Amino acid sequence: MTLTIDNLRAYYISSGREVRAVDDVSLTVQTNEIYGIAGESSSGKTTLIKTIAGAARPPLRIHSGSIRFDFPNRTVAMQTATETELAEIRWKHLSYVMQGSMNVLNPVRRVRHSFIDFAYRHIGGAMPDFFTTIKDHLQRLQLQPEVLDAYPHELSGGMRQRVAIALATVCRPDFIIADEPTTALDVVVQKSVLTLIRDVQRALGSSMLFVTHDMAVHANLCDRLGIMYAGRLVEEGRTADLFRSPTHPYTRHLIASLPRIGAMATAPNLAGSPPNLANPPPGCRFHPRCPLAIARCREDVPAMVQTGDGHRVACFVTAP
Amino acid sequence: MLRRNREFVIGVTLLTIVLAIAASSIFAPYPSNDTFVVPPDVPPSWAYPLGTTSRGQDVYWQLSAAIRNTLLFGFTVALISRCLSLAIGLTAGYLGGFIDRVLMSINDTFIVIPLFPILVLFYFVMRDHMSWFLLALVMACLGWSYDARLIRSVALSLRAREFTDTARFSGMTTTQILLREHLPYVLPIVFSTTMNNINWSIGLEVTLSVLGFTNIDTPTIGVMIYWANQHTAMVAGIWWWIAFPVGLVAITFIGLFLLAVSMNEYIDPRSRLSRLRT
Amino acid sequence: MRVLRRLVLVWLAALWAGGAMAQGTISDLPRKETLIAENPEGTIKNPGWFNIWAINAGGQSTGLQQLAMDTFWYIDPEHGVDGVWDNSLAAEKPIYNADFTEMTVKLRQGIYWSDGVPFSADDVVYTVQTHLKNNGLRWSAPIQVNVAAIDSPNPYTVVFKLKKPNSRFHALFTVRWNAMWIMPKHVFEKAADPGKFDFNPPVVLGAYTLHSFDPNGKWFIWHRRADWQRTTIGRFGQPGPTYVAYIDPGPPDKRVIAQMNHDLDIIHDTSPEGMFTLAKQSKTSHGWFSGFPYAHPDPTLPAVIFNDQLEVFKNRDVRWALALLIDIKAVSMASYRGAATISAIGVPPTGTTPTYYHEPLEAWLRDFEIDTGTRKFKPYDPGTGAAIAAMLRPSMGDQIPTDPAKIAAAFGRGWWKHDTQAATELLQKAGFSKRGDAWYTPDGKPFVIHVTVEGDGRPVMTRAGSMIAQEWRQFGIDASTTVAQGTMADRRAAGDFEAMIAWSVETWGGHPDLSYFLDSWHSQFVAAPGQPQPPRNWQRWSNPDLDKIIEETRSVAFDDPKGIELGRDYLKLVAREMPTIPLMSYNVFTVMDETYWTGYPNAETAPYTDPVPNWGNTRYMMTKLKPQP
Amino acid sequence: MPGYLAYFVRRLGQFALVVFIGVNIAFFVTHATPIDPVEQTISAATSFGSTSPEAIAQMRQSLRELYGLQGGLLEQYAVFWKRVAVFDFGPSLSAFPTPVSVLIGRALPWTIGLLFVSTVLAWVLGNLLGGLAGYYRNSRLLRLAGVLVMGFHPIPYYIVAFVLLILFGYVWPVLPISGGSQMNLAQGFDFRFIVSVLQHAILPALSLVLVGIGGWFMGMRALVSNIVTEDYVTYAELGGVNRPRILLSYVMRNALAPQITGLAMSLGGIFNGAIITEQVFGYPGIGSLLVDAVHAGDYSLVLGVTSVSIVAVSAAVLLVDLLYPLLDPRVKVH
Repeated sequence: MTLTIDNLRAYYISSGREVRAVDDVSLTVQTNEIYGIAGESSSGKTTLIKTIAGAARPPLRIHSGSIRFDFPNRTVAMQTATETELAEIRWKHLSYVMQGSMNVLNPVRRVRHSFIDFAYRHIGGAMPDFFTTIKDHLQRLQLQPEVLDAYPHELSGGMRQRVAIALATVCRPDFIIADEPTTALDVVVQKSVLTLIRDVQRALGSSMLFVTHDMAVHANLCDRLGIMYAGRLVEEGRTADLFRSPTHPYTRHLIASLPRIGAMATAPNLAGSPPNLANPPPGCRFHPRCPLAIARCREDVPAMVQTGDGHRVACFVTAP
Repeated sequence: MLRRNREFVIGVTLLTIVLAIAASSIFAPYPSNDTFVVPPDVPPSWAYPLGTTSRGQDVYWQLSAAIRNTLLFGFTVALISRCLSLAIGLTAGYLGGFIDRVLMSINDTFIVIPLFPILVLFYFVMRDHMSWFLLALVMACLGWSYDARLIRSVALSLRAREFTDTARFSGMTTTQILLREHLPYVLPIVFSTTMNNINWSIGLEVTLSVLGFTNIDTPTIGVMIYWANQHTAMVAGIWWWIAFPVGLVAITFIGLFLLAVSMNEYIDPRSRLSRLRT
Repeated sequence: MRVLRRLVLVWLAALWAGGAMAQGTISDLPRKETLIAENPEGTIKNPGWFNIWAINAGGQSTGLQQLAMDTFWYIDPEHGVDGVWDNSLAAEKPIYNADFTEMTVKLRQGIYWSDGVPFSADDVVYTVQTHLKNNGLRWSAPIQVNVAAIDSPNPYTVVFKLKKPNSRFHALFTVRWNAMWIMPKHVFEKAADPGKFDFNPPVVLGAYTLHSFDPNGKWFIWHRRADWQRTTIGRFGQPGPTYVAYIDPGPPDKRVIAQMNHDLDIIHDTSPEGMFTLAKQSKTSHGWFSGFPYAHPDPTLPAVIFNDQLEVFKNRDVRWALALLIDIKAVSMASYRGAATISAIGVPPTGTTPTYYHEPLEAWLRDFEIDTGTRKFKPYDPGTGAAIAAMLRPSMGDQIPTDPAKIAAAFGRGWWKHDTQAATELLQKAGFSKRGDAWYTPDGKPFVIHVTVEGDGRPVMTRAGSMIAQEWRQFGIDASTTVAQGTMADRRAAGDFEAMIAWSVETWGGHPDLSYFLDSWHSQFVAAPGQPQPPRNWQRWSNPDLDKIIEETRSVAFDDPKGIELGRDYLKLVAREMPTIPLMSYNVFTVMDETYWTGYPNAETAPYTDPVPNWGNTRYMMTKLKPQP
Repeated sequence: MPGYLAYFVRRLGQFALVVFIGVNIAFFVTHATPIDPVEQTISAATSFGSTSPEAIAQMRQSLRELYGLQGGLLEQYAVFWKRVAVFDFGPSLSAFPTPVSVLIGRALPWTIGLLFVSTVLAWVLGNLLGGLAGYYRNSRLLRLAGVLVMGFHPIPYYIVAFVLLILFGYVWPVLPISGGSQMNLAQGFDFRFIVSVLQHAILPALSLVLVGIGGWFMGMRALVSNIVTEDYVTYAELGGVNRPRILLSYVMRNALAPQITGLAMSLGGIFNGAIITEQVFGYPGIGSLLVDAVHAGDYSLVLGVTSVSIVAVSAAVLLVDLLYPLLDPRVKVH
C-alpha cells in the first residue's frame, strides 16, 4: 500500500484571483508508515490533505500533478477518480480523522447511526453481527459499548475523539489521513489519544498521513516527516534525522523553537510572517525571512535534493 | 455590493414603478371618490388606458389614488410598529435577565394570538369613528412582536461584543449605548423588517377592506376590489377593474419582498459567502 | 430531481381526477324533479331548529314559511292565482261584528297535517292561547295586546274577542311575505316549553315536508307530500317540483356562476350587472320583466329617511332643498344602471298601487307649488321616467319599451326637478349660509350629513346612498356615507343616524289599503330621542293632520273605498311636508333559469304571483311550475 | 428526563399566559361594542311581521333576562370566566337558543381539518423543496420552483384564493367553489362523503398551501446552505455516505428543529389565512362563522369564536413546541 504524489498543484480560484495554496509538492508514503506533515498555519498543509482526500470543492481546484493510491487490490488516481470509485474506496481503504473532531458526529442522532452510515455498507451482514464487530472494535480501543447509544453532546471532547478514531478505523482501512486530530484536546487527553492512534496503526498495519503544527507530536509518533512552507515541501526525511540534524533553515528554526526543560534562553524569534499565497515572493519563498538567504534564493526555485538516506531538502545554501 | 445583487435591482425597479403610479395621483383630473365622472364599463382603450369601472371612474386614476393610500397606510403602520419593536427588542436584548424574560413572554403572546378576529372586533366596535390612522395605530400595536424578537437577537449578539463593555465603562447610560452604539448595527435589520411589515399591513388592509370592514369612501386597493365585487365585475366581464389592482398590489408585494430578502443577505455575511461560492 | 418530477406528476393527476369526478350539485336526487332556489338568509346558524314561532331561532325562508307553513288568508303582491285575496285555512273572509270588537273565522275542512292528523279549530285555539301564555314567542306581543279571548263553537269555527276595536286585526293572519302561522296542537302539547322546542322534523299543513338539511346550514331540501290534495294549495293542482332545495349560494358573483352552470334555478337577488350578464349570456335565464329593467318591484319604497328629531332636519324647507339637490336619473344609473322604477310620492309604484294612487295624483302633482321664500316654484317634472328610458335606449336598444304606459310601469312616472337654484333659495330661507363653497347651518356650524347605508347586504341601496352623498357634496354640503353592515336594523331602531337609505313605507302590493305601514306612523308610537323606535316610523315624524287620517282609517272597513280617499290625503300631506324623500321601488333582480322548469311568473304573460323566492306567497308558484319536457 | 419536564412546564406557562391575555383582549373589546344585542333581536324579529308597537316593550324585557345581560361589566366578567373554563359562551343571539359551543363545535372540525392538512402539506413540501434547493444549489429546475414558490409567498391569502376561485370556478368550472361537501350527502365516514369533502377542500387548501410553501422553502434553503458547511456534513461526505442519506438525515434532520419553531410562530398567521380563505370559498369553518357573527352583531358568538381560536391556536403552538426536544436532543440539557 503506497501513496505517491507527483508535482501536485492545487489553487483557490475565485473572481480572477488565484491563491496557490499547494505549489508543486511530491512525496510518497510506504505501507505501515506514519508520514507526518508539519508547518505553520496557512502553510497549505490542510489544503494538501483536502486534495489528497478528494474533498476539493470549488473554489479549490487541482491545477496539475497526480495523487495515486496503490491499495492492495486496486489503484486510484484521486485527481481523476469518479464519484462511484471514490464511494467504493472511502472508509474501506481510505478513512479520515478530521481536525475539529468535536462535532464530526451528527448531533441529532445517536452515535450508533454514524457507524451504520459509514461502515455498514462495507462490513454488511445481519445487524446484530455487525454490531458485535463494532463492539469488539470499541473494546479494543478501551471504549464501552454504551457509547453507541449516547448522543454526541453527551460525550466529553476526548471521548468524542476516541469514537471518531474508532469510526475511522472500524473498516480496517489501508490508509488513514489524520488532520490535527489532537489540537483541540488538553495535554493529558492528547497523550492518551496519540497512544491510541499509534496502537491502532500498529494493529492494522495501515499507512497514515499525520498533519499537525506541533513538532512534539511529530517527534514521538511519526516515522518520516515533511516540512511545508508557503505551499511547498522544503525538507523531508526520517523524523530522527530531521530532529538530530535539521538542514533547511526553516526546519532548524522549528526544531529550535521547541521548549526544552531547563533551557533558560527564550526561543529565537523569526522575523516577518508567512507570505501571502495570493502573490508569493519569487524564487525560494522563505528567502525574505531566511537568515542565510543569498541572491540566487530570490530568483530561482530550489529543487528537492537528496542529501542522505531518504533525506531531501530544497535549499541552495544548506543543500550539499 | 448591493448593485450586483439581482433581487435588490428587481425589487427597486418594481417599487419605483409603483411609486411613480402613486405619485401621478396628484394630477388626477377628478376627485378620487366621485362616481360617474366618465362613461362606465369602457374596456382599456386609448382614451382610458386601463378602462373604466361600472361606477363611472377611470381605473388608472382610481388605481393611482388607491395605491397611494394603501402605501401611505402600510408605511404608517410600519413606522409606528418599528418604534415599538425597536424599543422592546433593544431593551430586552440589552438588559436581559428578568426584564428580557417578561418582555419576551409578552412578545410571544402577540406572535401567537390570531390577529384577524381582534382587528375585526376593533372595526366592529369603532364603526363610524374608525379612521385610517386609528386602524394603522391598532395594527402597529399588534404587529411589532415578530420583529422585536429579531432585533433582540441582534442586540444580544452586540451586547456580547467588547465595544459595549468599553462604552459602559466610559460611563455612557443604557439609552446612549442603545442609540449611539447599537442602532447603526441594527438599522439594516430594521430596514428589511420594515419591508416585511409593510407587506404584512397592506395584506391585512386589503383583506379587511375587501370584506367591507373599513371606510369604503376612501379608495385603497382593498376598497377598489370591494366595489368591483359589489358590481360582480368579474362575472360581468369587466375584468380590468379587478385585474389591474390585483396585479399592481402583487407587484408591490414582490418588490418589497425582494428588497427585504436582498437586505437580509447583505447583512448576513455567511449567505453572502455562499453567494460567492456558486 | 427524480423526486420533484414525480411530485409534479402526482399533483397534476390529482387535479385531473378532481375534475373528472366533479359530482353534480345534489347527490342521488333526480335533477329534473328538483327545483333549486336561493335562500337570502344565507347560512343558517342553527339549521336543526324549525320552531318558527320562537323568536328568530332558525331560518324562516329556508322553505319553511314558503312550503310548509299555512294560515287563514294570503294577499298576493301581484294579481294572484285567482284574484288578490285567497282563503287558505279559512273558508271565507273574516267576519267582524259592527264595532270591530269580534272577528269570526270559518275554517276550511278536509285539510290534514303531514302526519295524517286532521286540522281543526283546536289547533287555532291552542296556537293563540300558547301565544297568550308565553312572552318570548314571535307573535305573543300582538296577540296579547289585541286578543281578550278565543273560543271555538264548533270544530271548524273560531271566534276572536278583541280588547279594542281593530278593523284590521285579520292582517295578523294575512300573509304578505309572512304572517302568524298555525301550530300543530298534537305535537306542541307534548313539548314542555314551546320556546325551547326545536320542532325537528316539522309536522306541517303545507304541501311539502322536510326531506333533509345540511347540519352546517347551507341547504334545506323539501319533498312533496303524497297526500298533497289534502292541503290548501291542492285546489290549484299538483305542485310541479317533487323536491325543492333552498340553498346559500354565496356572494352575488357566485350566484351568477351557479345559474350559468344551471346549478341554481331561482336567484333571489343579484347586482344589476349580474342580471345584465345573465340576460346577455344565458338564453334560459329570465327576470320578472322579459326586457329592461328585468327586476321585480317589491311593494316596499326605499327612501332617504331623515331623523326628523334632529334640529337640522326639523325644518321642511331643508328637507325639500335636499330633495331638489338629488338628480334621480344619476341615482337610478348609479344604483340600478337605470333599471329602477322611480316614485315621487310616498307609496311604492308596484302591483295595483299605480292605478289607485300614482295616476289619480299626476294632475295634482303637476300644479303643486312650494314657496322658496323668493318665488313660487313647481317642483314636479312628469317626464323623468321617460327621460331615463330615453337615456338608456342608445346602449340597450330594443330592450327598452317605447309604449308610454309600459315605460311608466317599468321606469315610473315623474320625480322632483334637480334645481340647485331653488335649493339655494330654500336653504337661505331656512337661515343656512354659504361661505366659500361650503354651507353652514343657522348656528354657524358646517352643514355635515352622514348617509348611513347597509353595505354589501344590499349593494343596490349602498350605491344609491353614495351617489346621493356625492350630489350633496358637489353642492357644498359635507356629506359622506357610513356602512352599517349588521348594525343596520339596530341603528335604524335606535335613531342612531342622520340620513339613512332604508324604507319606512311597505304596502300589501295587490290591495290598496295602506294601513300595513300607515297605522304605525301615528304620533302615539313616536319614541323620545334616544329611545328605540318601534317599527316603521323610522323618521320619527309626527303631524296632527296625519294622526286624523290614521284614526279615520282605523274606523273604516278594510275594503271600503273611503280608505283609498284617505290614502290620497296622506300622499298630498307627505308631498308637502317631505318627512322622507321617496326614491324608487325596491327592485329585486330575481332571475329564473328555464333549463329544468317552465311556468315561472312574469310581468307580461303570467303575473300570478311574485317570484321572489323568500316570500310566503311563492307556494302558489309551485302549482304553476312544470318540468321541462 | 428532568430537562424535558422543565421545558414542558415552561411551555405550559407560556400557553396559559397567551390564553389569559388573548381572551381578556377579546372580552373587553366585545363588551365595548355599541350594538345592543337585544335591540338587534327585536328589530330583526319585527322588521317584517306587522307587530304593534306597545308589544315591543314587553318583548325587550323578557329578552334581557334570557340573554343574561343583567349586571354591570365586572359581574358579567366574572360570569364570563366561569363559562370560558367550561367552554360555555351562553346562547348565540342570532341563532337563539342554540348554545354558541354547539355552533363552534360544528364548525371547528372543518377549520381544523383544512388548517391541519394545508399546513402540514405546505410545511413538508416547503421543507423538502427548500432542502433540495439548498443542497443541489445549481439545479435549474429547483431554482425555477424556488422563484415560483417565492413569487406566491408575499401575495395575501385573499388575492390567491380569489384568483383560484375565478380560474377553477368560472373559467374552467371543474372544482366545487363553495360549501364543505356535496348537497344532500349524509355526513358520515363513508367513502362518497369523504371524497366529496376532499373535493371541496382542494381549492381552499391549494390557496393556503401555495402561499405557505414559499416561507418554509426560504427558511429551509437558508438553513441548509449554512448546515452544508458544518463539520459533520463534510465528514459524512468524506465517509462516502450516499448523498440522499446525507441530505435527509444529516442536513435536513438538523434543520427540522428551527423549522418547527418557525411553524409554531407562524400558526397565528396561517389561522388568519384560513379565516379569509373560508370566507372566499364559503367553507363552513369558524372563519365564515366569525364573519357572519360580526355582520349579525351576535357578540356572544363573536366572543366565543375569538376565544376558541385563541385557545386552539395556542394549544397547537404548545403541541408543536413540545415536538422541539424530540427533534433536537441538545435542548434538554440547557
